[in-house]
Formats: sequence, structure tokens, C-alpha cells
Amino acid sequence: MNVQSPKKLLPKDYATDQDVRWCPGCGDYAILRGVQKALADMGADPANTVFVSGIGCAARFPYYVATYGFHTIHGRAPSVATGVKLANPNLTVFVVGGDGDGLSIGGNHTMHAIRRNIDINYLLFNNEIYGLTKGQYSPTSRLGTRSPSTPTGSIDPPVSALQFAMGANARFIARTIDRRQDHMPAIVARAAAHKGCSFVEIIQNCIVYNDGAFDSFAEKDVKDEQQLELVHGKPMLFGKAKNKGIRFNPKTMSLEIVTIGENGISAADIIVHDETNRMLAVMLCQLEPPNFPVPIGVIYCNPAPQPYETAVWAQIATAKEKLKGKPADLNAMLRKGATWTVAG
Amino acid sequence: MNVQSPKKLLPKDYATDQDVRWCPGCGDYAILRGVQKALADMGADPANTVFVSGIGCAARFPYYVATYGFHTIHGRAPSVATGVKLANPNLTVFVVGGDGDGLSIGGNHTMHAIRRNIDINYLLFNNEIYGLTKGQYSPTSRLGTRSPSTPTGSIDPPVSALQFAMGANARFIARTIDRRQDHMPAIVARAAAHKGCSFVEIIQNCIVYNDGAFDSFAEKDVKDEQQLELVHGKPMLFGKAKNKGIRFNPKTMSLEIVTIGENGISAADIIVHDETNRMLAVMLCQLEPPNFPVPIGVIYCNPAPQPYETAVWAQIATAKEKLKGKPADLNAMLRKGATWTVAG
Amino acid sequence: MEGGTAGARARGDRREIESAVIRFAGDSGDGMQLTGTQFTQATAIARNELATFPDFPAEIRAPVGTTFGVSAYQINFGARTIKTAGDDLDVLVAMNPAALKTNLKDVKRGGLVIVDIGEFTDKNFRKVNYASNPLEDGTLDGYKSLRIDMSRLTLESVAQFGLGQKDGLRCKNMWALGLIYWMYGRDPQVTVDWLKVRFAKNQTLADANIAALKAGHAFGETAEMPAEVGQILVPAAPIRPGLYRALTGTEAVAWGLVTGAHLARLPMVFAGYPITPASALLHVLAGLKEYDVLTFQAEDEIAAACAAIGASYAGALGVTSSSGPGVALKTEAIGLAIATELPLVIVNSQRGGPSTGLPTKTEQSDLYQSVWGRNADAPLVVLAAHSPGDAFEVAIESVRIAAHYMTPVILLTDGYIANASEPWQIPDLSKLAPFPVKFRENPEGFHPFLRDERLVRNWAKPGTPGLQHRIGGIEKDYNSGNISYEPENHQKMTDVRRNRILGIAKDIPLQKVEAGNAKGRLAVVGWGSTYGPISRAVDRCRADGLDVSHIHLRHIWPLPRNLGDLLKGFDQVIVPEMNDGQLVTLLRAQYLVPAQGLNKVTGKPFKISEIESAIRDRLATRQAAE
Amino acid sequence: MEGGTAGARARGDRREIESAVIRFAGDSGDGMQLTGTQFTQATAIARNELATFPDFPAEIRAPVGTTFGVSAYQINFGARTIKTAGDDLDVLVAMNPAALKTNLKDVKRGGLVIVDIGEFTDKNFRKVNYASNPLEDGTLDGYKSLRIDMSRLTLESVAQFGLGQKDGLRCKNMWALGLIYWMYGRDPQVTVDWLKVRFAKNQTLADANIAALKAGHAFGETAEMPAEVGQILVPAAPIRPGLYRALTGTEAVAWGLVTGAHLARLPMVFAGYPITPASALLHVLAGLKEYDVLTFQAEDEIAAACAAIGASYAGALGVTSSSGPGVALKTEAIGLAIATELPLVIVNSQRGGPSTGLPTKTEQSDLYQSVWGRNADAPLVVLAAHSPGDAFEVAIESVRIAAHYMTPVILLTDGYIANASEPWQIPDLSKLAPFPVKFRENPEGFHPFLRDERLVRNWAKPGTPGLQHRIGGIEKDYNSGNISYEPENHQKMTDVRRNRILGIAKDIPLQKVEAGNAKGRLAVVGWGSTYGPISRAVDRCRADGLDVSHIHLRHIWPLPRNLGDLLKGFDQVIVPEMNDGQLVTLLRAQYLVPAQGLNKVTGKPFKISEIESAIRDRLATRQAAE
Ligand SMILES: Cc1ncc(C[n+]2csc(CCOP(=O)(O)OP(=O)(O)O)c2C)c(N)n1
Ligand SMILES: Cc1ncc(C[n+]2csc(CCOP(=O)(O)OP(=O)(O)O)c2C)c(N)n1
Ligand code: SF4
Ligand code: SF4
Ligand SMILES: [Mg+2]
Ligand SMILES: [Mg+2]
Repeated sequence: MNVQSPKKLLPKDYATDQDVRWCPGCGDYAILRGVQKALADMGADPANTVFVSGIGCAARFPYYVATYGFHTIHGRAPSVATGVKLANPNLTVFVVGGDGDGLSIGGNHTMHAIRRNIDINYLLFNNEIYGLTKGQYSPTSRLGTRSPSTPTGSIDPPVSALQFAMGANARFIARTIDRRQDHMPAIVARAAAHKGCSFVEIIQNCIVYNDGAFDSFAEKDVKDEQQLELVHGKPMLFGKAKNKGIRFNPKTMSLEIVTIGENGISAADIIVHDETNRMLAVMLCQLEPPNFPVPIGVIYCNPAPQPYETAVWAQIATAKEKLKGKPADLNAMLRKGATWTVAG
Repeated sequence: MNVQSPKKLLPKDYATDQDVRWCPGCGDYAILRGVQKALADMGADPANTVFVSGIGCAARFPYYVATYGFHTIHGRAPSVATGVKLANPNLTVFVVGGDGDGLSIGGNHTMHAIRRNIDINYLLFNNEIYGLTKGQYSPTSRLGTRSPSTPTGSIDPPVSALQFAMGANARFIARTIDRRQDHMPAIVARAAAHKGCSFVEIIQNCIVYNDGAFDSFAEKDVKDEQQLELVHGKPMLFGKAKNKGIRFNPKTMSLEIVTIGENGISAADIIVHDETNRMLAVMLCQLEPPNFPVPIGVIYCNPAPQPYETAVWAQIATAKEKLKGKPADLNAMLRKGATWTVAG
Repeated sequence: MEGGTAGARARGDRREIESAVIRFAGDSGDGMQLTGTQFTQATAIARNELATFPDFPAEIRAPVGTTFGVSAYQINFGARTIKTAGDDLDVLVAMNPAALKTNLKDVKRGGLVIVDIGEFTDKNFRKVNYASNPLEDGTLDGYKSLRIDMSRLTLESVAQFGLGQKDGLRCKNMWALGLIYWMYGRDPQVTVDWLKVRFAKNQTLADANIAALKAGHAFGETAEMPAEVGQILVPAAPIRPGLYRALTGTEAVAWGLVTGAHLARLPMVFAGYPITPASALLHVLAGLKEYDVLTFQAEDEIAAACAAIGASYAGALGVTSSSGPGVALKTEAIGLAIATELPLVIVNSQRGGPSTGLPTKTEQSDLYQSVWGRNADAPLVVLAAHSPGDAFEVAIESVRIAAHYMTPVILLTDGYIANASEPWQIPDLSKLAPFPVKFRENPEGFHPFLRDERLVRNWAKPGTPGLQHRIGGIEKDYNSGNISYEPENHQKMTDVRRNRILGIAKDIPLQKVEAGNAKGRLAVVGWGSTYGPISRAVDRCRADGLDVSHIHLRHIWPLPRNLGDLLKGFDQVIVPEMNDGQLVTLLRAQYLVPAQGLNKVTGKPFKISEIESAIRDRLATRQAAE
Repeated sequence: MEGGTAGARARGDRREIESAVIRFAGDSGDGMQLTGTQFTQATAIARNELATFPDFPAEIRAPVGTTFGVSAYQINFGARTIKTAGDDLDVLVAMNPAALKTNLKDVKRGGLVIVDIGEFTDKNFRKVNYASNPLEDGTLDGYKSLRIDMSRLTLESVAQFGLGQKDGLRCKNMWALGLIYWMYGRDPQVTVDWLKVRFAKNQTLADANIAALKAGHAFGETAEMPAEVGQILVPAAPIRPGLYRALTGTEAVAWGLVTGAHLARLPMVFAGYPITPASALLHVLAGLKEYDVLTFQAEDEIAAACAAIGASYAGALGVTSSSGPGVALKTEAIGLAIATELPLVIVNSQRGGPSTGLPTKTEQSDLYQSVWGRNADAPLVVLAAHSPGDAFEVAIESVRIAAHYMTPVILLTDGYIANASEPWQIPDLSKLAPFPVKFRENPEGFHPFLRDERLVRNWAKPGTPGLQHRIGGIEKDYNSGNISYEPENHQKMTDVRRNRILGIAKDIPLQKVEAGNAKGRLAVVGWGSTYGPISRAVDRCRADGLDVSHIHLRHIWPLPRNLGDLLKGFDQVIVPEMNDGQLVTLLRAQYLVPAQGLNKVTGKPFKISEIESAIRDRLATRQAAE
């Protein structure tokens, strides 16, 4: 990553002159703010930063960020981003897309970008609905969702973005929330700093077609009780009084909520978050409301020795060693293998 | 499922008159045998059974099974099968495909069939290579695989079929091996009996392009030591002397190998396999050679109250209740909502 | 004149005119689509002929007051046959400066502009880059205008219900509708009834909206209106008696498919993936479960097409739908349906392209894709609907052909047809002749590619004892249906695939001439939603004695048997299309007629005048040259 | 006669003939492709002109001895220009009954059949449904035959190396090759050298194969051969002096792309997904990393196309490749490249369809898909290569056009060209003029859709300071590159997209006539791999004094400027295609010339005789009618 910019830019320096065309009150505005702040905090060089998106409300994002940007086609942003990053590994590449874009039509590319571990930063705006096409249910919509295409309620169990990413062998997963401006920039910056594919689910309210879907945990007044803010090396405590915590129950092999001071529970019983523990990450991904607080923060971070594109370029470099520093000779390419001369 | 056939059929009754066109020695022959045996054991009614496949060597399978069959296009078999099952839920529907078919081009459909929980039985023949197109590496090929498209070795970490399926919220996953004719039929039958999407990885040797890839655990002489045969309610023991076992280490939150009688380990330390424990299943999927024996058998089975197509048809039935048993009146359909009469 | 006020004369208090074109335009939050729909309904009940053109913004909800957030609904209604939504506006209702800015250019000189001056604020001017107040800076010179503070008057009318300012202002559209009802002598009762149903769960909102509607109406009656506004009468048209409803193209296709499936005695499995403007078809069908319709929202278009194919294999009628980019994704799957000879209906609601293009705008640029857009020699059937009413019939025909010829059928509509609504005389479906499909049941001598004299293979569905068979995308032996790599067999199968489709031409009507003679100086050949403007333009020219005929194709492939001869009977052929020239290519290639394109690619339907002047040009040039 | 023995006369011991056609056919495990390649090599060194046709079975390794497991390699070589692999066989080498059964029909009457009688066993007859021994039941009546127990002789020749029976028999192909080398007076040394390299890691195998080769050769020298077999001389052709190699179409495209990218001064990112017969291009390029080629095996064709587009956006040359079904999947992505005006080369190695069709057989049925197979008005450039040597040039031209006109270019080859190999005079690339791309660097006045006089937009790559910009698939404002839903702008952009592509016609050569006059009675218009048979057929007819010309298109879209006039200069135009009539549609639509198709869809190339007789028919019919 090569993001140092000569002069210190402010979040507003990452805004374009284009009218922002989301519905008033859409959670995307907050995410735009959070990401612009992250870029400023990281000192991202706009000339070396690229936002690639698919199609959807979320996917309009690149138009509003004063870096390079490519608004592609539905579901294919990870593939386009892969091409960008392969061609020029010096660029910092973000992918932005909705839950439909990234997990419905684009699920396969998301999966392969993750398992291939190419160094792109996937920001998945999950509003659990198709916004742009006016409100059909999405693969993350909860069972029973009534929508224009499911007038009597959806019947297919949703996919969990983060469990899916773990199944695809992710090495960096995180979650944040549109309303958590205090939380989002750091998470986005962590994702960008991670070498390899990073996958960040950003909970986003669609005020028009799925308003309030996340209020039970995302709203200010409930967040202390309903969000589990994970920090590496810190115990998993939550609640206003920070007296509730997560404990591992080896019998059921699952996580459970305990209260410090009750039933003999002490601080020592609470799991200390370890970003590098894959099993723990899988379990954390399974914590869902209403029974559990929603984990946010960096859930898993375990970089591979090198991301995909580094290995690709290393193979090219190795091949070039044959040339011993000389430029490639195309004539030699054509003359490899058996040739014969027809005399004049 | 409706598979009872009036007269008892033998495995050979499930063979067609077509020449089998796999390479001599291909693991697919063994799988064909195993599946035909499973069909006979289940008493599957050929007229009510459908095999749907994509493209690949594995995908030739339907031509050789004397049921209904549809050899479709690369990667799309789960989608075609979904249509078949939706149209006629009484059919027993199998999907057959290779690792490329199911996890490369078709990964998304595989994922959605699984999470949607439609009652199809996915048999994924994993030979960790593209057979039909002559040996390119696949998404399950191990790092460093040299193939025509990766002459200096593959550099993208593979995806694990079963971990992927778990990430997609599978409710039935299992694994068996081409060479385990004693094991395969029962697993296939279990998958067929499961209501909802069942996903079975079948380890398959491609004698031409990836010969021996699985010998380290699949060959007869090593199987006792290198395969962990899971049976619900039975302790996870393996080894010739059945004295090795799998224990859970709560500190690292991971599974480890122990030997009964050594270091104070007793039978009580060994995990008893519980098919319904999701966390356990996730951990079992992560056991890989050479450090662990390869788990085979039904790893996870936890049926939902109803598969997808049942819910679909239930909604239709509910809608029909409006008709109170009368046939649908199309004239009424056209006359719903505001109408007006222009008098003569 | 279509969309004109020709023939206006006074009758009683009301000025009588033959037809009028009105456009309601406002912010997407202003409810213009509802307003338009209501006015359409009331107008239909008043027995005018009519056509409509809803025009949505691309954004879900753009920021209030911006030009790109303007939503509009246009209606053309008259005392005689109406075939288009009208070229130019007699009346524009502009609920804010953005609506004025984006729509004023379409108002005819001397037309009436009605504005809500409550929204004409400096802040709103800035949002649309109006340097000064357009009501005062001469922008409206040459137009009549009615400037009313609808915002304030609406708030006053609903004050009693204790709504907040925001909710109160939401009733503004009803106030405006009331006023227009007054102008055109419409009975507001239809809207009152509708509001009661719509807000059945919120009495206050129902009451407030009704109050606003009545207030607008009353304003017309009581306020001192400028003389030139006054009340207008568009007399009833000579409409055939019967039961009517408003019909959109989307409903028409949905109901046509359901009807076709019933006539074929097939259950229907509809698999789609949302995309503008096709999604609405999925929505409508999702609500028709009791009619043996199973709907499935797939993870993408490929899965949708494949699920539909799987359903057809299993003995249902598989249907899938999308618009251009989505149909592109289905291409490979359609090839499978062609190779396996399975029925499949693919509805393409065309939109502006290429790529994401202009998703909310109309275009008819997927003809190439439909006829030729596949790898290999892969013939199928292409049909096009020209209006909502026509779409109902074409959908039935699509099902008939797909099911009886074991072939994919692409049914082309477009964003305009999908959204437009027209009054429709509701047919009595019990009078339609069924065309039941006969599945193969006899195992004797069966193989899956056994054909009848039309070259159509037999359809055997899984579950049938004794008919177990395997099909797939690899070439099949003509005589056994097994895989075959034999050279001669491949030629034979290619011939069969081609000839089976071409043979359908024997089973479709000869091409008729919509208007004009079957021979002559100029034929205007159209397809799809250009029907309205072509038809009116040809009528007008013929009324002036010009020798021009209108031919409109429903069957794009195979083409009607007589089409070549028909076209050769004309000195000139022009082909108006909302694309860069696609049908014209097909006709030239097929018949070697020197057909010329008349192309418009703006995301908007043709104006009558555009086609009319092209006709006059061609005839004049030719005359001059002769 | 091409593929004939006309001109045979005795010279010394050897019978001299002008040309010969030999086919090696055997089980896929028999190594027939290697045998053919080696013979080709030796023949080229002997200075014959030649062309080849490898024909693989669809299965990887079908069970031994089955007809569907037969693999064949055909070579036509001569003392004069050779343009096809030959119509009928002079010699068939059939290593087993299956090979005899599937190939005998192609041997000319009186031709020579060489069989390994060691494989002519009852068991093997049963596998191919031979009721009796074809060597004895009259099947070979009318052919010369040479019946040798090659299996036994091979085993004897390698006995000393202690190989097992199975490995020993693997050397059979070398034994057969030795015999053929003897027949045609080839020097086996080239194969000896090659075997040493190939089996460098296994000396025993190298020695055994060399021994078998030599034994076969010696058998010819020492055994009593029937007189009619004897030794044959095909004299050297008048070949231009220089350095040569064997070139397959796949290598040609790979090296042409690399060369083009170097001339454009662009790094290349090639993203593909395996599919027959396109995969080989990925394989070759994967081995060229040191030439600034990055290869990427994507998860599917869509991802591959999109990655290539992303690479082009980032300033590399994005290339993707597939065959028909895979290109179908790329359709939507290609639309994005069109809308965003990015360079992209799409190589389509065509194969038999529809759907999975005949994957290992050749066909040229993706012309429709290439020219018209997209939603919306979506013009791009289509080029076709007609032989391996030509493919090298066309690949360079594809890169030049893509990079300099910011457009996707589809390069069509087919299974035949991809696999066929021909001797190729290796060019000196240092003599080619580079055509470096200039990226935009100046931020002054920049926007991404600024255009030059050719309507080509400027290319600014991420990483360039000050040129940050956003592009996408939505319609763009002509003047700013920002999103625009303006009707008139959409028309303008549609015009620009069309005219930019049509304008390329100014920058390509005028269409030349390959053979014959520029006006006349009959033009045979071809494209792609039909070049050989058309060329020979036209030559033969012209030699007989017939007035026929050969026109062969490299530029399918846009078409060369003069093509219309050229075609209008002929009384008749026929268009031979290995499809059901695709280019013919394009030509008829464009020029209204009454071109007629000559179509063959069998998965096999045209025979010269097929085209020749069509030419004679046309000229005769017309004559009769005149
Ligand atoms: C190929 C294709 N299929 C379908 C669409 C229509 N489409 C656009 S966005 C979208 C889904 C939007 O949902 P999501 O990705 O969750 O984004 P959101 O709008 O909710 O931010 C769909 C189905 C399209 N543009 N292209
Ligand atoms: C759309 C499309 N892309 C690519 C191919 C070529 N293709 C056929 S099978 C295959 C992969 C085979 O691998 P796998 O699925 O693992 O099956 P196997 O042959 O190993 O059993 C590929 C790439 C195709 N037929 N269609
Ligand atoms: S529809 Fe929903 S997601 Fe889209 S812009 Fe509006 S509020 Fe945001
Ligand atoms: S290539 Fe491999 S997988 Fe395919 S048939 Fe041969 S051995 Fe089996
Ligand atoms: Mg969404
Ligand atoms: Mg495989």
C-alpha cells in the first residue's frame, strides 16, 4: 500500500463535486462520511486510491469520493478490482457494494476474492434489502420479510455475510455500523492496512425500504447493551456498566453471556479477544440478535505471508531473472523450440 | 421424497446402456458404482429420481444412471435442479458436479442452494483439478500445484468445500471417498433421506491429471490411520488399534489428537460425535492432512423444520385457500381492482 | 391533431376540445405517479380514450427539489382514438422549480403552466441553478400560467386534522388533482373511494387527502380564474361498450402468461431477478399464487434462467424475465434450452443501454440480442408487444409457441409499455380456446428426441414411469437422442433446429397492414412501442392524401411468410426504431429491400411529429427526384 | 490437385508425386498427435509446403479401443503451395479397428491403408461393432492395404530395454512413424533429437522409442514391400529462404498479443477461464511471464472479462479469451467496456454449438454473437484470422485497434486454426514499427471523456496525480463525463459510440481480392479458417478458366470501406461458412447484394471439392439461365 500523500488532506478533500443522490436520511451518507474520515486519517493519496463498485444504491459510492473510481456492473466489482490490483499492486483498492451486489449475484466473486486473498478492501453495505430496485428482499433479509417479490413473506433462510466470508477462508473480517461514526473510520483504516483481502460488513439503514431493521442494536440508546465492541487483547465486555461479558462454554462448544459478579462469575471468566483465533472468529460471527449483542470491530485478522498479487508479481520477477536484467527479446520468444532454416 | 419402487431393483438396474466414457482407472467409476448401490439400497424409483449435472468429467454422471437426467451447463446444475425440484417436489433430485463446476464457476449457485435449503442432494466430486479441460488447477487445488495454467505453481490458497458449505449455512454435510465402497452408499442414502439441501464431498482420484493426490489418506493401507470415520453418538476414534482419538482443547479452542492410555488420556476424553453440533462440525471441517486424519461420514446434520420448496408450496396452498376448493377463475384475476363499465 | 386542441369550441360554460395532453411533474416525494394514475382512472370512467407515459427518476429518492429527482406522469386523452401519450403538453402541472425546469420545454407555445408558488423559493432556485425566479424573469413568456400557493392552501385545507407540516404537505398532490378534476369536469369520487381504501388503516390520512382533493376542486369553482384557463370539456369518445380497467404492460404480460399457461394446462414456474423495469413482472406474479404460479427470486439472472429451464424439464412452463443486461447474462442458458429443445419464455423489458445505460428510460435496442445474440447457430422465436393491451395477447401467444414447439421464446416489451397504462376492455377468458399440451406417456418406442411432422420433439416429464431419459447440451443423435459427435448428424440437427423454428411461420397469421394499402409509395414498418406514434403519423399523412402505409410486426422471428412480398410492393420502406437501426438490418438481410432506418435513441418515445415529418420528407424527396 | 497425387512420376527408386495427404489415427493413448507433429516437423525440414488438421476425441481418455476414443492427425504436404489439410487421404495409418472404422470413409479409392494387425482381434472388433474382421470381409476392397503386426514388431524392437508390455506398446507410434519416414524419405534424426529431450529424465524410454522408430524405418528398408507401396518422393517446394518453425494458431495468437502489447508499450493482463479449445492460449501465455505478461485464471468467464477490464482501467492491456459459451457469459461485461470505452481484446476460439455442442470440433458460428450479440446499441470491433500465420498479424492488429481506439475488439479464431500447425517464416520483430499508447497526464482541462478528432477518449490511469476521475456503465455527459440522463445527450453518445467504431474503417486497409479479378461473374467471400479450401477451390476453377474471385475478410466490423463497391462488381456472391449463414446476413444487410450462403455445419472444415463444385454449379446454372 502506498497511501502517503504529501500534504495532509481533510475528509472534505475526499468529496467530489457531484450531487449525492441517495434518499435523504439514508445510512449511506453516514458511511460516506466515515470513509472520507478514514481516508483522511490514513493520509490516503487520492491519486493512488481506487474505489470500485457494482450496482445498487451503495454502489454509487465511488462518484462521491475524490479518488479514482469505477462504477461497474452488478456483482462484478471484486473481479474488476482484482484486475485493477493485479495490473497495479501499488494502488489501494476498495470495493463497495450492497448485500445484493456482494452476496446475491456477486457471491462467487466475493468468495474467490477472499480465498485468493488479493489485497482489496471489501466494504459491504448490508441493509438487508435491495434498495436501488425498490425494495425486494435480499439474501441477507430475515425470514418472513415482506417485500414486493415476497408479498407473503420470504421463506429462504438468510446468509450471514461474515460466516460466509469465514467459510471462504477470510483472513480479515470486521463489522461496523453506519451510526457508529466513532467506530467506523478506524475499522476502515485497519482494513486498508491489512495486507490481503479484508472484508468489512457495514450495517446500513435503508430508510425507504427497510427502515429500522437494525434499530434494536444500532440505535444510540441501546448500543451499549446490544453491541459487543471487540478489541484485540481486551476482554469481551459490554453493557452500560461493562459488567456483562462473553464466556466460552466448552460443553456446548459455544459462547454465552454472563454477568460479572453473578453466579460466581469474575473478570477472569470473560474471553479476551484474540483477533488471530479462527475458531473464536467463527463463533463470534454466529452471535446474533436478539439473543446476543452484535459483535463489531475487527473480528479476525490473520494475515498470510503475502497477498495474492504479491505472489503473482514474484513469479513474474522470477521469470525475468532469466533475462539477467536485459529487456525481454521478442525475437527470442518466437525462436524458442524447434526451428529450421531454408537456405536461399 | 418418494422413492419406493414396486419391485426391488439391483445396482445394475440403475445402469444405462451408454458406454461409460471416463478414463480407465478414473475414480468416477467407483463413485458410479457406489451411487448405484445407494439407489438400490434406498429402493429409489428410477421414474421419480433425477440427476442434474453441470459440465466436467464428473458431470457426465447422469448419462450412466438409468433415472431421469439432465446434463446442463458449467456451474449451473444447482439452479437447474432448483427449478426441477420447485416444479415437482415429489422428485428426488441429485446434483453431480466437479470441484470446478461446483466451487469455481458455480460457487454462487452452490452457496444459494445450500442457504436456501432446497431439498436437493449435491454430490461434489472433488479431484482438486479440472479434468475435462485437461488438467488446469482448480479452486481446491493445493498451493503450488503445477498445471498447464500454473506452470510455476498455483499461488491462490484453495477453498475447502466443506468449510464453504458451512459458511453458507449448510444443514447437512458429509464426506466420503471413491475408494470407500463400504462407506459411500450409506452416506449417499443419508444425504438423500435428509430433508433440505445435503452437501456431500466425494474425494475422487483423477488418474490422468492429479493421480495420487489423496493417496496419503485414501489408500487402503493408510486409511485406518488417516481417516476419521464419524458416526453420530460414537467417540471419535481412529487408528488400526482404535486407540487414537480427537479431543477438544478449550484453551486453544481447537481439536487435537490424543492416544488413549498415553499421558493419562482415557476414553472419556474423546469427543463423542454429535452430528447436530454446528460448532463441532465447523471444527471437524478444519481437520486436514497431514496433521489430522480426514473426517469422513456425516459431519453435520441438523434439518430445518421444512425445506425451501415445502415452504414455497405451502404459500401457494395458503393462497389457494382463498378459492375455497374452486378452480382458479382467470376472469376474476382480470377483474381485481378498479373497473368500470361503458354502457352500450 | 393528436395531443392538440384542434377542434376546440365552446359548449355551455366549458370550452370543448377534441383531446388534451397533461403532465403532472414534481419531486419524487410528491406523489405524481399516484396523481397521474388517479386522473387516468377518472378520465377513463368519463369515457375518453387515453394513453399515458409515466417517467420516473433514476434515483430512488433523490434529494428533494433537485432536477434529477423529478417524477412525471403524462396523459393524453380525447374524444377519439388515442394512440400515444401525446407530443407536446397542453398543460403542465409543476410542483416545484425543478419540475418546471425539466419539463417546460415540452409545453406547447401558448400552453398552460400551473405552478405551486409555495415552492418557488430562492433556496429551491439554487438547487436547480435558476439564477432568478423563472416566474418573473421571462422564462414563462409565451405560456399561459396559473400561479397558486398550493402548499399553503393544502396546509390550510388539512389544518383540522392536526398533521405535522411534513405530512400535511404530502396532500399537495391531491389538492392539485382536485383542481385539474375541476378544470376537466371529472368526478373526484373515484379518488375519494380509492383514498379510503388506500388509507384504510389511517383514517386521518384518508380524511386529510380527501379534504385536500376537495379543496383543490373547490378552489377551481370559487377562485377567480383567468378567462383563458376556464373549464374544458373533452367529450366522450365512441368507446365500445363493456367492462374496462386500466392496464399496464406489466400486468398485461403477467396475466397473459398466466392465461397462456392455463390454456396450455401447464403450471407455471417464474424465476426472475430484480432489475428495472422488469422487476414489476415478478411482483405482479408473486401475488398470483392461487393461479398455479410459482415465483422464485433467484440469486442472479443465470440462476433464474436455469431454474426456469429446470422447471420446464420437470414439466412446468418455465418463464424468466429481465431487461437487456440481465438477458445478456442468460445467453448461455438460453443456448441450453435451444439445444435441449425445452419450452422457455423469456420476457425482456427493454431499457436504455449500453451497459447500465439509462435504466429507467425506454429503448428498443435488444432486437439484435434477441434474434442473433447467442453463440453458435441458435435459433429461437422472438415476439414483440406494441402496447399493454397487445402485450396480453402476445404473452399468450408466447406461451403457445414455447409449449407447442418446444422452444425458447423471447417476448420483447420495453420500459414504456411496461409502465404505461391504457384503458382495456376486459376479455372473457372462458371464450378462449385452450391449447393443452400433451406430454409423452407411452414408453413404446420412446426416445427424447423423437419428432413429429413439425420436427417438434416429444416432452416427457420426470415422474412418468418408463420414460426415464437423459438430455443435455451436447449434440444429440437424430435417431436415438444419445450423444453424437457424428459430422453428418450435426448438420442434420442444425437443419432441424433451424427448420423447426422457421416452420412456425406456417402457424402464425400473415402480416397485415395496419393502415393504408398493401402496395404503394412508402411503408412505415415498426415493431413494439413505436406503434402509437407511427400509427398516428401515418393516419395524419393519409388524411392529407399521402400514399403511406403502416406495417407493424408482432413476429420478429420467424417473420410472417408474406412479409417479403409485402415490402417489395412499396417504393420505399422506412423503419422507425428507438435504437440505432436493428429491425432494419434484419429486413434488409432477409428481403434485400432498401429499407431505411429512422432512429431515435434518447430514452424517450417518438413524437408523432417526428415520424410524420420523416414520412413527408421521404415522399417529397422522392417526388423531387422523380 | 490438392491432396491428390496428380503429377506422380517415377524418379530413381522413388515415385515422385506433387503432394500427399496422410492421416495417423489411433486410440487417444496411442500418441497420434505426437506422431503427426513429428512427421510435420520432418516434412517441413524437407522443405515441403504443408498444412495439418489435428482431430481430438471429446473424451479425455475414452476406454481403449472405442470409436469415440479415436485421435487423428492429418497432414497434407507438397511441392507447391498447400492451403488445406487435404480433402481425401492418400494414406491412412490405422492403429486399431476403431481407427479404421471411423476414418476409412475419408480414404480416396485406391488409397493406402496401413493397419496394425496386432490390434485386429475379436475383442477389439466387438468394441466397435464390427461383425467380422474388416481385413477379410471385403471392407477394404478398392483400397491398397499394408497389414503389419506393429504391436509385435514394436515389442521385439524394445525387448532389450526391459519395459513391461504396456510401456513397450507405447512405442508403437514411433515404429509407425519410422515406417512412414522410410516411405517418404524423411530423416528420422529430428525425432531422435526430440525424443532425447522429451525423455531426458528417463533414458530407457528415450532409447526404447528411438529403437522403435529405427525398427519401423528398417522394416521399410528390409521387408518385401508390395510394389504399389514403395517409396515416394514429394520434391521440395519453392519455399522462401529464411528461418522457419511450426506454428499453431494458439501460439500465433499468444505471440501476436505479446508483440502487440510490446509495440503499444503496454503491460498485458490476460484473464481467462479454461474451455476447449481456448484454454491453450492461457497455457501458452502462462509461460511467457518474462515478456510482461500476467496471466490470471479466474473463477469463471465473467470474472475473467471483468478482471481484464479492471486491468485496462488501471492502464494495462486487458485481454480475455474463451470460446462461444464462455464469450456468451462475458456479454454483459463487454457492454461495460463499450460504455466506459476501455481497451479490451476478447479472443474467441470458436467451437461447435449450440450450448455445449461439439466442444472439440471446429465451427465458425459466433459471428452473429460477435457483431450483434449484446443488449442495446453496443458496437465494437470484430476481426478474424484465417490461419495460424495470419493469426499472428491479426492479434497484433487487435491490440493496436483496442489500445488506440479505446474499444473492445473481438478476435475470432476457431478450433481448427487453434490446433492446426503450419510452417511459419519467423519474422524479425525488431523491424515492426511500434505504436506506443500515450496516456493522459496533464490535469489541465481533463475529464475522462474528452475526445480527439477520431472521437477517441483520453486514457488516464490510476496513480497519475491530478487525474482522479470516476467512470461507469451509466450514460455519461458528452461534455463532462459525469452521469447524464439527458435525452439529447444519450443520442449524441450513441452516435459517438457508433461513429468512433465506423471511423476505424479509415484506418484499415481496403479489401483486396485474394485471387481473380476485382469484378466478374462470381465472388466467393470468406472469413476465418475457410481460407484454405476457398483459395484452392478458386485456384482450381480459375485454372480451368472460370471467372471467379476469392475475397477473404479480416475485418468483419467495421467492414473495409470499399467492400460494398467490390461486391457490387460481381454477378453473384457466395459466402462459404462453417455455420448456418452468418456473414452472409451481414453482407446482405449492409450492401443489399444478393449474396448466397454455402453452409457446412458438421464440425469439420470444408473440403476443397465441396466449394469447387458449388462454384461450378453457380456458374453453370447462371450460364444455363442466361
Ligand atoms: C445484471 C443486473 N441484474 C440486476 C440489476 C438490477 N439491480 C441493480 S442494484 C440491484 C440490487 C441492489 O441491492 P444491493 O446490492 O443490496 O444494494 P442497495 O441498493 O441495497 O445498496 C439489482 C438487483 C442490474 N443492474 N444488473
Ligand atoms: C461456460 C463454460 N466455461 C468453461 C467450460 C469448460 N469446462 C468444462 S468442464 C470444466 C471444469 C472441469 O473441472 P471440474 O468441474 O472439477 O470437473 P472434472 O472434470 O474435474 O470432473 C471447464 C472449465 C465450459 N464447458 N463452459
Ligand atoms: S433506497 Fe434505501 S439504500 Fe437506497 S438510497 Fe434510498 S434509503 Fe438508501
Ligand atoms: S480426466 Fe481425470 S477425472 Fe476426467 S475422466 Fe480422466 S481420470 Fe477421470
Ligand atoms: Mg442492499
Ligand atoms: Mg475436478
